[in-house]
Amino acid sequence: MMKVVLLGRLRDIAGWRERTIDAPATLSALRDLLYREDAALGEALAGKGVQAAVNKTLMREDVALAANDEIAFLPPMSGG
Amino acid sequence: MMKVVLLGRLRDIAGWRERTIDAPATLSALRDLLYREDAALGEALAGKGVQAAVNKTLMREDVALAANDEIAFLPPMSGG
Amino acid sequence: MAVRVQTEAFDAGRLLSEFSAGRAEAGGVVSFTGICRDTTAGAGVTTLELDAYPGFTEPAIEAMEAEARARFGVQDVLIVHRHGPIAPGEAIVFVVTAAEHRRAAFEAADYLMDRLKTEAPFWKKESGPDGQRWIEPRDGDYQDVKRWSAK
Amino acid sequence: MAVRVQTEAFDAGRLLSEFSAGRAEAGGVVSFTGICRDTTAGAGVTTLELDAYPGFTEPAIEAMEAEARARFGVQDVLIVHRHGPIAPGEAIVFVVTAAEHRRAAFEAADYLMDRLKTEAPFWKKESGPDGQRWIEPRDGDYQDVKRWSAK
Repeated sequence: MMKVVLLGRLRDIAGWRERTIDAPATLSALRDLLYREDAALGEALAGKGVQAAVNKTLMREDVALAANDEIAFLPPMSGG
Repeated sequence: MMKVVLLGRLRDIAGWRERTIDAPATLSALRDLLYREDAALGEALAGKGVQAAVNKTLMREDVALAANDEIAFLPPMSGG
Repeated sequence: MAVRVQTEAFDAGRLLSEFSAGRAEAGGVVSFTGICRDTTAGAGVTTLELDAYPGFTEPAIEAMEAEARARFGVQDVLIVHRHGPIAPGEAIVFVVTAAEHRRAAFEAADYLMDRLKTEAPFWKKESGPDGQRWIEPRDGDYQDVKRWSAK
Repeated sequence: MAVRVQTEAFDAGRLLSEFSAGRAEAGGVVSFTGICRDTTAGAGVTTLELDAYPGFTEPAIEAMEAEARARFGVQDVLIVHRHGPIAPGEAIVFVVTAAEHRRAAFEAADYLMDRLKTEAPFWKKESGPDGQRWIEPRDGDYQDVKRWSAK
């Protein structure tokens, strides 16, 4: 199982902030899975400026995922 | 009688900070009077950057003085 | 040197007193307190809510602090940043810097605020009589942070 | 808007708390605390003594404050400056500004400190193991204040 975390407006779109799900093999597979469940969220995740972090590190490319990874999706930051 | 106030290093040179003296007619007459009493102070008053204030207003020129005036001599300011 | 990201309200004055105590080696201490305003562009604000990503937000701010320290040669820095719901009049962020000479203290605080305002990993939602909206940095904030790369 | 020239020691943090209280119209509050250092250019300092000319010093500082207010559009300013004997580690000067946006608050505080450091009517004497000396602004202080006329 892996943890998925949504930040900012993504959590309003999805209606949840944190979930555990069965680990897909890659980040792109996770995006596909989330899109199939909730197309509005899936589109938001693909939107401009939305970044993904694996275990609190931003990932620019698609990467392999492992069980117990924590994946976060971050919309453009508001700043402090 | 008028009040004479010395600021900063002038008070160390003169050994006093404030005195009342019989009012001379002008600022230059006051400088002469102080010089006759204490040549070291007189020279310091004529030194570079030393300004005179009459009733808390800086005076660039010689001015007439009246009884009850407060005359201050201000060496270059240190800033805060 | 410290960074605190917390939900608890704080008193900027108390933080300044603690930070300044016994600091006879510093000539200058500069603080910035960012306060939740009751109006933004004319719209009433009843609450501000800042979303942080714990474990990700702190290291990002610590990296800014390390850069400020290296760049301006300050002696000490404290950054306290709230997340969660914040009411108008409450402090959102407090940055304080100590340096031997005041220019370094001013520049480090100014620089840190410019970085924090544009790059700190927070997501901000304003709630008011007109509903809720997620906000992004102002154009002015982006211009402010550009000043530092021109140098 | 207020200027206080006083011999009493003060707690900068307490002044910041009082100044910031209930300030929901301000976005940013910037403070500068100038602390009496225990060394200046390597020489130990045991006491600093600031001579002020009461009735002359305050209006000169009030004029600087009025200029800062007009120039930067700040909402409020407080300046507290000590005179008399000051021990290392004690605060000499506290300047705090409030503005809708932080740039104005930073610039007004920075400007006021540059003016105060070069033009405020104080005469400063340092006493240490090597005796006493009257001091004048550093060259850096004069360069700092020139920045504002170049704009």
